[in-house]
Amino acid sequence: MSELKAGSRLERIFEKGEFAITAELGPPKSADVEVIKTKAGYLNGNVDAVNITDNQTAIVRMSSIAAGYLAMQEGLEPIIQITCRDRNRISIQSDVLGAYALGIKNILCLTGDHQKFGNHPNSKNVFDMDSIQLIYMLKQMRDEKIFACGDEIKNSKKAPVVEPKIYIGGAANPFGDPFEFRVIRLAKKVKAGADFIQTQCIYDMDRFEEWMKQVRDRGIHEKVKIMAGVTPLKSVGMAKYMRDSVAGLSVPDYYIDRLSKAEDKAAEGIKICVEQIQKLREMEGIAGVHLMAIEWEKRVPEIVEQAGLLPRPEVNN
Amino acid sequence: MSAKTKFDKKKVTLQQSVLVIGGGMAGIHAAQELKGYGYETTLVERADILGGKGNYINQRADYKKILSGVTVLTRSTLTDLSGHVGNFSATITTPKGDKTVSCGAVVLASGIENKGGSVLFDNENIVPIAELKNSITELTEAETPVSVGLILDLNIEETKAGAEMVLNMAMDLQRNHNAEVYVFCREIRVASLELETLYDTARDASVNIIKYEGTITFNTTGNFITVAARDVILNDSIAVDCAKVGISPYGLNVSADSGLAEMVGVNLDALGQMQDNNVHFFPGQTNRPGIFAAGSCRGQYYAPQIITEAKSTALSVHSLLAQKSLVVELSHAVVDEEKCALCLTCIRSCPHKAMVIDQNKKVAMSIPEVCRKCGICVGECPAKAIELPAYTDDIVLGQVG
Amino acid sequence: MIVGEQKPFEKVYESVKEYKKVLILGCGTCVTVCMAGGEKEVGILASTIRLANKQNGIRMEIQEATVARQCDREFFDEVKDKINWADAVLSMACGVGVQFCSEVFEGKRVLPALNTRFYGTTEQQGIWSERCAGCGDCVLDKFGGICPIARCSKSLLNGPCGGSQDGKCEVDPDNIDCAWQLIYDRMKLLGCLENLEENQVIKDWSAGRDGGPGKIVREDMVL
Amino acid sequence: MAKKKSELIVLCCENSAYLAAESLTDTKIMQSVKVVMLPCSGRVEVGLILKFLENGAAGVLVLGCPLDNCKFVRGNYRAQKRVDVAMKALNDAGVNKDKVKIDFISSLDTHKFIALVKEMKSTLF
Repeated sequence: MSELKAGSRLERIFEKGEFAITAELGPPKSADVEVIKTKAGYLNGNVDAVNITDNQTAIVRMSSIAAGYLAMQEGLEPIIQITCRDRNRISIQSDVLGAYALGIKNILCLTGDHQKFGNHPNSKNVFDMDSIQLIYMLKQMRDEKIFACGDEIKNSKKAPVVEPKIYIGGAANPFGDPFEFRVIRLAKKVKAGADFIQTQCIYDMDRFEEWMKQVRDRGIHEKVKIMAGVTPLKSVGMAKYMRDSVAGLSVPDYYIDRLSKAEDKAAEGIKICVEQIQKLREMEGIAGVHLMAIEWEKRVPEIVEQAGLLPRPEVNN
Repeated sequence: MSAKTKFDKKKVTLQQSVLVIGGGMAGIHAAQELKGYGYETTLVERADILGGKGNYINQRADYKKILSGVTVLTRSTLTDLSGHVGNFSATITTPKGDKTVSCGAVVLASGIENKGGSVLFDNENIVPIAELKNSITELTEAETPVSVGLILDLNIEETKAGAEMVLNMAMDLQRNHNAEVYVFCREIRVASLELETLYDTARDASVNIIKYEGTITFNTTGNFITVAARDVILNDSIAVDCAKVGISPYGLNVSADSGLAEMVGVNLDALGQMQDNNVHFFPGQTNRPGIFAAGSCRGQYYAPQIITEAKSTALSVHSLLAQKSLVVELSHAVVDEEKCALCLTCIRSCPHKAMVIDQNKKVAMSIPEVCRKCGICVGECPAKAIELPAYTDDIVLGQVG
Repeated sequence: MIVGEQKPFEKVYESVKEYKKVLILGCGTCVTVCMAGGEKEVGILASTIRLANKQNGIRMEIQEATVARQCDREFFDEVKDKINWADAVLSMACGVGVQFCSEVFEGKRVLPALNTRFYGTTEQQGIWSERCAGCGDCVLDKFGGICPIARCSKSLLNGPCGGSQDGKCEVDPDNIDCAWQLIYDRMKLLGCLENLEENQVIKDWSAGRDGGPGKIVREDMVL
Repeated sequence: MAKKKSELIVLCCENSAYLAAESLTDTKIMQSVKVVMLPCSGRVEVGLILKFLENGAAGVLVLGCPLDNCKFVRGNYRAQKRVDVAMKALNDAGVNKDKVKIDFISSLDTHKFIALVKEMKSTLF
């Protein structure tokens, strides 16, 4: 095994050549720790790491670092999400140092949803940098041991350099426009230093395969671990909402048909999700699946189970 | 009445020559007519030969005779037009290089562009409804097509007038010519009592009225055209074979040559036609004084009408140029140079393109012989820099004691 | 040009109604062109206030004037008597003009009638849109002449986010084009798509607003 | 109170409404009405409408040519938009916005002219 960049469980899974599975945990819209404990209970032992979202859709929630730390206490490995919407380079670097000091080893770098969609649409956004520049900044911090300004990461002239050893993730949306730019953007993330990529949730397998072909043509899948995003459909309403209201998402009508004909919509949604995971597993260049069960964490164990991904492999620390 | 001030006058000599753009049916007849009135006439055609979309010269072997005395430039295009009514200067790009033509008036007979999706010229059995109507009334029963499709609302929702014409025509075909008639419409407009009665009568006369949605397709099947669409009432797709199909011109998805229109400053209306100025006041004229339009570029698709119209357009040109000169009262819009921010509002909003940039002073100015003194620019100017001398604010307010 | 729009009337009226002598002062440049504060708008606003005063039984004298530019001292000369006469000046200039007027006439109450929105263009008659964010370090050479800082809702420098759909920005699909779709199309047209594969480094924002209020001194031009 | 009786101002396009008004034989209807001639309804300005009201007019009725039949292509459409803005200004000022109205008549529509003036007068007086 080559020398690890951060030594997170996620990184070890990939290094071992295992098919990784991650899930998502949205921090509470309050200071209620119990929410994290409950959700963590569903996920513990069933996934390799868990994304802790950063005020997703621009709605105020508990800080992702704090929630990640709490999740860690529950036995989960967190992947902290950091967006560029709310913090400038000073604040982000400071948070990265703090997160690492608390034992956090994975960070997913995102641009962030526009505040217009959240509960504080009148706020000022920051966007000091974009997600690609954020990835590069973390890589510089880890590998060159410097801050964005070029200063070395140490407390004083004589103090030791203690850099944050972070496993760096990025996101990819294979379905946004302009379609031809999507792979270019992925390539730029990899060039900036992304170690792993999680994609937007995928329903349109044909279009995703088309994108993956472009990815493979550029050899990107050999430089980065690509995790395909999946989201189980809870209901026909949700499927239609995803199809009609979420930019860059297309839900093929046959899934909607299947759901509307099914007696137990939830079970059918899970069945579809499991089929998707199995299909993605066969796809060349896919190193894992990112399971975004939106406010449905309790069904994660059965999805992972039915997909034949249990038990999760042991990786020594 | 407003205070009538005396204004100075300016004399504008009108050049006794005309430039006709487009050598199709409309252009040929306009040029012929203008030559007949004695104007030096130049006909510009971008194709190798005259005739246009209607391939008109094949029908009129005598076109050379028709056009005798007219300067014909084929494989040529109008690339620039400067000047104003009575004194235009046109740059024509010809195979032998650029040629400048001075003229007192311009007739646009540039035809239409197919913006895609139009079926008009692909099949001789698909014709404008007006043409179908005229040709059918002349036919004996034996000659009448066995089945006729009449298509409304192809691209835009049409008017009650269209619905009325089509329903009347359908009944006539069904009753008097024994044809099977299919009327395709998205939303038949029966918003008036008369129309509703007409609709019921048509139904009683066993006219098939099909309410469709989505796209409608036309495919040639032997001697027939299969018209297919999704029927809203049946909630299923429907296909019927028609020997003839009539389409309202609004469904043709065609437009006058928009590049040409923009270059010469002529407005296109919502249907993409070179917008007529008010037809009652200025028949055949575009919004720009001295520039006229004829033929399909102004929305006339029916051949016999095109010729009649081209001739009346030529008559309009004649009634302008026959004056030899215009005596213009200098009561045109006046720009206060101090206030003008050259925001271009007046230039954009003048319906007649009378407002131009005074390149020396960098302010707007109006051309007296073009300005029609409507005062639209006065109402638009955000700097209150423009006045219409006969209708200043003081004069208008002063009309009230 | 600087593009502005009028504040809601009730806000303007609220700010001005306590004064007895009000000068409504238009500006003849940018805000005339964007139809927010030229002489015509001065007249309309003056009439509206007078009608409102009549309705509310408020006694107020109003004068109207428009100068070529409120962002240059000399132009105020021709209206200084009117400004001195007034208790308050309701300026229909952009934020620059309002401030400069109050700077020239210290001690005079100068109130804004407009909201200054952006540096933009007249897209077509009656429609204006933002083109420049005044970042102080122009990057247009890199993006085919389309500014991702001003025209992308998130000022992204390395490509579109996931919210680009059919050429529109998810923040307001009816009104905002996705800047990155525009950039992509333009670069394709210019035959230099490969330039977009270059990673743009984190931007130095110090030349713009983030470096504090801007100031330029042209030593050679200083008299 | 010896107050001058305020009038309804009718701004007429000289190509249509003004001609319709000229054909009037019944002058009673024109009491407290003042016809003002414009070259085109497109000459109307928001400021002008407000000025008439400021000067004491009871209301302003703008009459242009029928839509799509303006001698100057689109003057009447422009007038319509400006009347909308004037109505908004009146609303802002707390004045009944129905003091301003626009309609479109041809030179032959004397009966419509009468009806519109009557209707407007009944709202105003």
